[in-house]
Amino acid sequence: MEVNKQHLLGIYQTMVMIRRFEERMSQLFASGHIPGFLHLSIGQEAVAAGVCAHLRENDYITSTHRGHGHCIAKGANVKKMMAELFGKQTGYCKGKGGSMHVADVDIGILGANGIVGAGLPIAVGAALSAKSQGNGQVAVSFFGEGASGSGYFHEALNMAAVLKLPIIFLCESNQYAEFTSRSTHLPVLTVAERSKAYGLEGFCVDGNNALEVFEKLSFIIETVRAGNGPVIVECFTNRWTGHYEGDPQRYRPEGEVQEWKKKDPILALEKVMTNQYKIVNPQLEEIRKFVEKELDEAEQFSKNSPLPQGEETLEDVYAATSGR
Amino acid sequence: MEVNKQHLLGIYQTMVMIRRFEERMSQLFASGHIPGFLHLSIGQEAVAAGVCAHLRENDYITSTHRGHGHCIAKGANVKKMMAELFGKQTGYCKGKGGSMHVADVDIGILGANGIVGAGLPIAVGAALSAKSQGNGQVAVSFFGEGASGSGYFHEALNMAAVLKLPIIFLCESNQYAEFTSRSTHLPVLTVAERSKAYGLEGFCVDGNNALEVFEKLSFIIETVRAGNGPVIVECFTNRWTGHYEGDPQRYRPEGEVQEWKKKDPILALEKVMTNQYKIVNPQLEEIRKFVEKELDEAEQFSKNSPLPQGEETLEDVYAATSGR
Amino acid sequence: MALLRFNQAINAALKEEMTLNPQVFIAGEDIGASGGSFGVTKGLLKEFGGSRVIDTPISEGAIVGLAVGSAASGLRPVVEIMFIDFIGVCFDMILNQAAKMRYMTGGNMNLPLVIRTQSGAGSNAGPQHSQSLEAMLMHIPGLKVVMPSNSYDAKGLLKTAIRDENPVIFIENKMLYGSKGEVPDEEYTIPFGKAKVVKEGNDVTIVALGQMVPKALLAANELDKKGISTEVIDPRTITPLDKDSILQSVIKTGRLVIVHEAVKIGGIGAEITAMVQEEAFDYLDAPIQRVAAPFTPVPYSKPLEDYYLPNENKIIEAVMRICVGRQFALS
Amino acid sequence: MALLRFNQAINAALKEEMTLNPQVFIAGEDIGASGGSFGVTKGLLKEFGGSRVIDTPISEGAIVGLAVGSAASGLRPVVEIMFIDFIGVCFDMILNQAAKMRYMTGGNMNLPLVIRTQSGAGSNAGPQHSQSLEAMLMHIPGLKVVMPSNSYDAKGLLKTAIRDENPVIFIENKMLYGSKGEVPDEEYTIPFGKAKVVKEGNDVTIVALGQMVPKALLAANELDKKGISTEVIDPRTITPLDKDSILQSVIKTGRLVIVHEAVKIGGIGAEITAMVQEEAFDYLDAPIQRVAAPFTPVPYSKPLEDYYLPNENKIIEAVMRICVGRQFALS
Ligand SMILES: Cc1ncc(C[n+]2csc(CCOP(=O)(O)OP(=O)(O)O)c2C)c(N)n1
Ligand SMILES: Cc1ncc(C[n+]2csc(CCOP(=O)(O)OP(=O)(O)O)c2C)c(N)n1
Ligand SMILES: [Mg+2]
Ligand SMILES: [Mg+2]
Repeated sequence: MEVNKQHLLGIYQTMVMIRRFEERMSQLFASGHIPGFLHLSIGQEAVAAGVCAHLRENDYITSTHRGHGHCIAKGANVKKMMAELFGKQTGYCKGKGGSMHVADVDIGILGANGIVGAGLPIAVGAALSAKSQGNGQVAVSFFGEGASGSGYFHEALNMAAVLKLPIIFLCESNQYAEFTSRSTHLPVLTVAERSKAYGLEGFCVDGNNALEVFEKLSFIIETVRAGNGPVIVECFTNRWTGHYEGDPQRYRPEGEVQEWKKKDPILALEKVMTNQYKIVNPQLEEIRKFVEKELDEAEQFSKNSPLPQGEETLEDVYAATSGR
Repeated sequence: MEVNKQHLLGIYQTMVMIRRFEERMSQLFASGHIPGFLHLSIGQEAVAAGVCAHLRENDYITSTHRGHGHCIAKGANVKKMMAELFGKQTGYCKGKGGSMHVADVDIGILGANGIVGAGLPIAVGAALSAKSQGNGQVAVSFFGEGASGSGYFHEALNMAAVLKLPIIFLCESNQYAEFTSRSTHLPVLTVAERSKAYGLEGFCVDGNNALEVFEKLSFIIETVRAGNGPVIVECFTNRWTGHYEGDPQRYRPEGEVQEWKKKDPILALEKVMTNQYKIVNPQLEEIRKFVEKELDEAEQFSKNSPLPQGEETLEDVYAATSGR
Repeated sequence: MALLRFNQAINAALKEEMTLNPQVFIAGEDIGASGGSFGVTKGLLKEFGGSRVIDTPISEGAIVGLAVGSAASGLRPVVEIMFIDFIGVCFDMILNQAAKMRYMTGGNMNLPLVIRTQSGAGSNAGPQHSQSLEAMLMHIPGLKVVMPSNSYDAKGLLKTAIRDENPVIFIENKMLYGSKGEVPDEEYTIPFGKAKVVKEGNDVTIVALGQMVPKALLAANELDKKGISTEVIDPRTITPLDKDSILQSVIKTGRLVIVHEAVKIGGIGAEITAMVQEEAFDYLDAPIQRVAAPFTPVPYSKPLEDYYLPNENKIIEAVMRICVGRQFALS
Repeated sequence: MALLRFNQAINAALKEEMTLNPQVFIAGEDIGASGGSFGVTKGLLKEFGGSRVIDTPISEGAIVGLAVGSAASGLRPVVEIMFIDFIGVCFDMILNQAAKMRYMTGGNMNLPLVIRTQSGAGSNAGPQHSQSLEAMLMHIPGLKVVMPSNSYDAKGLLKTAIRDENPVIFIENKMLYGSKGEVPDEEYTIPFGKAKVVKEGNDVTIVALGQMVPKALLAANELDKKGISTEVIDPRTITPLDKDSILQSVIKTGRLVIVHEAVKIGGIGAEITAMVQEEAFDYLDAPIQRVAAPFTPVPYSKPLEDYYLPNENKIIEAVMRICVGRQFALS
């Protein structure tokens, strides 16, 4: 697919939305509005945005503990997302799940997940549904390079390869698994090359370059839609913040984050947009304002929403069954 | 290591012992002496014998549900093995385990295993012990090509690679996982090539050629002993009998077993021994007689041994603890 | 009416539901071409084809994952875990995904999936192929757990399971596969949470599950001869559990014996005991007894496995223990 | 005596045992360079080096496998599963390997290994990071299961665990990590299977575990003021379980309340209830009560999690329920 201005504007808006959503969450966490664990993906926005720009509403994704970006990019309602992080009744999960469990089946988001690697086999199941529809639907399973050590990774890849399912295993390689750096737990240079163990193709992408993500994925996703079976795509990037909010990041070498900040995917995209695509700054400013307004509203909505009542704990364990 | 007559005689004896042990077990199963599941490895003897010929008493192996051959080759006492299959008090496991759980820690047999793939991470643990001894000990983990679909396979390989442990992952590729043929469940041609996903080397070996197994493993095991980290070795072979005794094998194409029987690893080795190494038939006959005598004794021993008493069920759940 | 073996009854349920609803598919190891390790899925590949009868690699985690993901996206998977012992290798998918997905997304998802599995001791299959692990599953909110004891129930309950909007674990006792039972020719389903009073009686209630039901019946008939009138109840599903039927019976009899083949400590007998004494304390004339396996893995050898498994005699003993000397005169 | 936080006490036990015995090593995710997600393994990498403090990939199956294999071959591993919720991904290694290996090899093997893990609700960590799953572990013969409730016990029990010849699951309640307690400077160990009578009393026995112990104590003190004299017992290990101490207390008080934060159905309260009514039926003046979580996953939001978790008030209510109106006059 040829990239045009419209694509870029869309991707830019998604990236700014993810960045600003998470920056706000960070502040709201610090001020005690948000409890529990909060895993931010600031610095990694180009991946979610560039990949999901190709997805249709009925395509599926599975996400991870670090899933805000994926959900926003797939079209999640930021009000309901934010309210969920606040633990409010109006949140996506009615306050039952929190940050690690945002899901919206109607738009194919089959859930963030608190178990590393668990999204991969679930996405395989979604890919089976997709294939059975026969209409070119695909599934994208986001995971981190740390997850590639888990048995789930292997079983999912193997099963998807055997069944030739329409699925993209999308590794967001941010160089760390919690506090442990890639070199400590990965015996190969790339996760992409693990594709060979399944007879699949693997692709490496600069995950801080939204344009590259978009362009490469355009071709890759089309191939998968066409029924050519699974692929692995590894996007190299980095998170600017801790593994979770509150992580003092003592394990990171001095200056590392600074280096990555120089490769800020949003600034990089802005440069491309203004220099190559002659998009003028006021247009970008407009998007930023729009995002801020959306987030203001989401924050108001979240703050004003009621907390769930204690007894709601007992709801949603089982679906009512027709018993036909 | 240069192959000499002594090696060949040893390997031959092991193979005949495995073959005849299992042929007897098959008969004894048919006549109702042995209960439960019985998975035979008739046709695959060259692998266990050729690999274990290189192992020292303090090297470790983990085995599978199809483990008689591995245990015999590693030096297990056939009396105790057979008595265990009979479910007798004098068996390796006092009748508590049966065919799938033979173990002898004193000679490094860390157990057959009824859970496909479970032996691999256990062997990784043994390899860690081996490494900590610093005396060149190694661990060999036998598994089937079917097991290479399991999460355990991946986690074990990955962990061993990261920790650079002295371990040989030894795939006995017998072309079937239960009733399902290799091509149905394996998306790659060989299990050996999966080594690439861990930055390791993988080797393919003709598993019906005892000489080749012995020679190739000689070099490979030495390399692992020297501290160069794990490897995968895939030995191609086939079982002549069903997945378990009683399996009618409807899933096998007409004549397949016949073809494999033409490649009988024992006959093949006999040919090499007599033609190339000028070992005379009476010498082989002597070995066969010796084996038969050992097995006669084992059978008598097993038949004469008492069954365990019901209350023995309650023993061996916990080890006494010094509580120092 | 046809006389069907337990495995045939299950096969019939699968076939009917797959015929009725194109969303239903089955997947697992060796279930297709070869018809399953216990013949349960025989003929289905031929009838429904490879896209609805899927032979998988040996990857239980991915098998249950396949079920979760496909159920969340509109299909109705029925997957097989060949032995319940193997739930260890896919337990996260059961515990943290299938069971919780609906709840943790605030009701966003339905997961209409069935995990068929096979359990039980008695065939000298050894410690890793003979377990009964239903108590662990009963402790997991979000699951339904079914344990049929005969062909009729197996068929009717499996059809209900496949139509249920929730994850259901359907446990087939391996010792029952060969047992025959009458199964109606016309379609029927059996609701979850309704126990079956297998035999009526007045003096003692015996609750039994799976292959323990026929054993409890044998014991009950013996006891009747001794003048102790026993009622035998088969809960059929343990989640949901038909508390009312059990309580009603105990309120009538004042005595309860629970029989299961899982180890006693932490087994479902503990839960039923705790529940009954909570709700009917003042009706109890004697301590509730549990007849169950000792606290050991399942041993291989016949005399050991026989010792391990509950049987008629142990059930009779337990009943006698709470009758004789406790305001109860034998006739 | 030093005032140590729970996590520091555990750290001290690890350090002492690693110093005493070169066979002891630790392994897990993020336990080395970074000192662990909860600071429990802080400083150990520096002190003992990379061959005894091993940062692993995210592969719980292989982590427990590493423990099983290395224990079978002479080492004494102490591995970490970061959250007990994650035992799902390594459950086979616990259920079918670690727990059964000794038995199924007829005593051929000893497996002196410890799996440290962390459990419990109360920090809004959501359904997959807050569970209490000890009941499943209690149902597995071959395991020992430890649940300390304070710094002193944590240190002494972990040292015992490391010296035990059997697989031990050591469960650290996350809400206790910050709690401080006196720990002697000199070495000590605490035997398994010996409950601690945390508070003596005559009218009701309360058995509580982990973070429920301090809550039970709060409730007990309130109840004392109301004229109900409560005895509080902390079993400390659930396998082995100190039945005698519990029975002795119930024989004295005639009343029992069990408090745990796992879901009530199939929880360890069921087992303790069943055991007590089996052995002390005639001493019971009232039905045994269980104060435990409802049959739902652990919800995220504060009001929901508060509703979910047992607390002082629920304990007091349960005690009142079996006292008032049951031959018991409030002073
Ligand atoms: C099965 C399991 N093991 C461990 C954890 C704890 N944990 C949460 S995130 C994480 C690191 C994941 O690393 P990676 O896959 O690279 O994703 P990233 O956090 O870098 O986005 C770990 C170990 C978990 N949630 N689930
Ligand atoms: C976790 C698990 N899943 C399934 C099984 C059932 N099973 C036993 S052997 C086997 C096939 C194994 O195939 P392979 O690894 O190739 O070994 P082979 O039998 O050919 O020697 C299966 C599926 C099992 N024992 N454990
Ligand atoms: Mg990462
Ligand atoms: Mg095979």
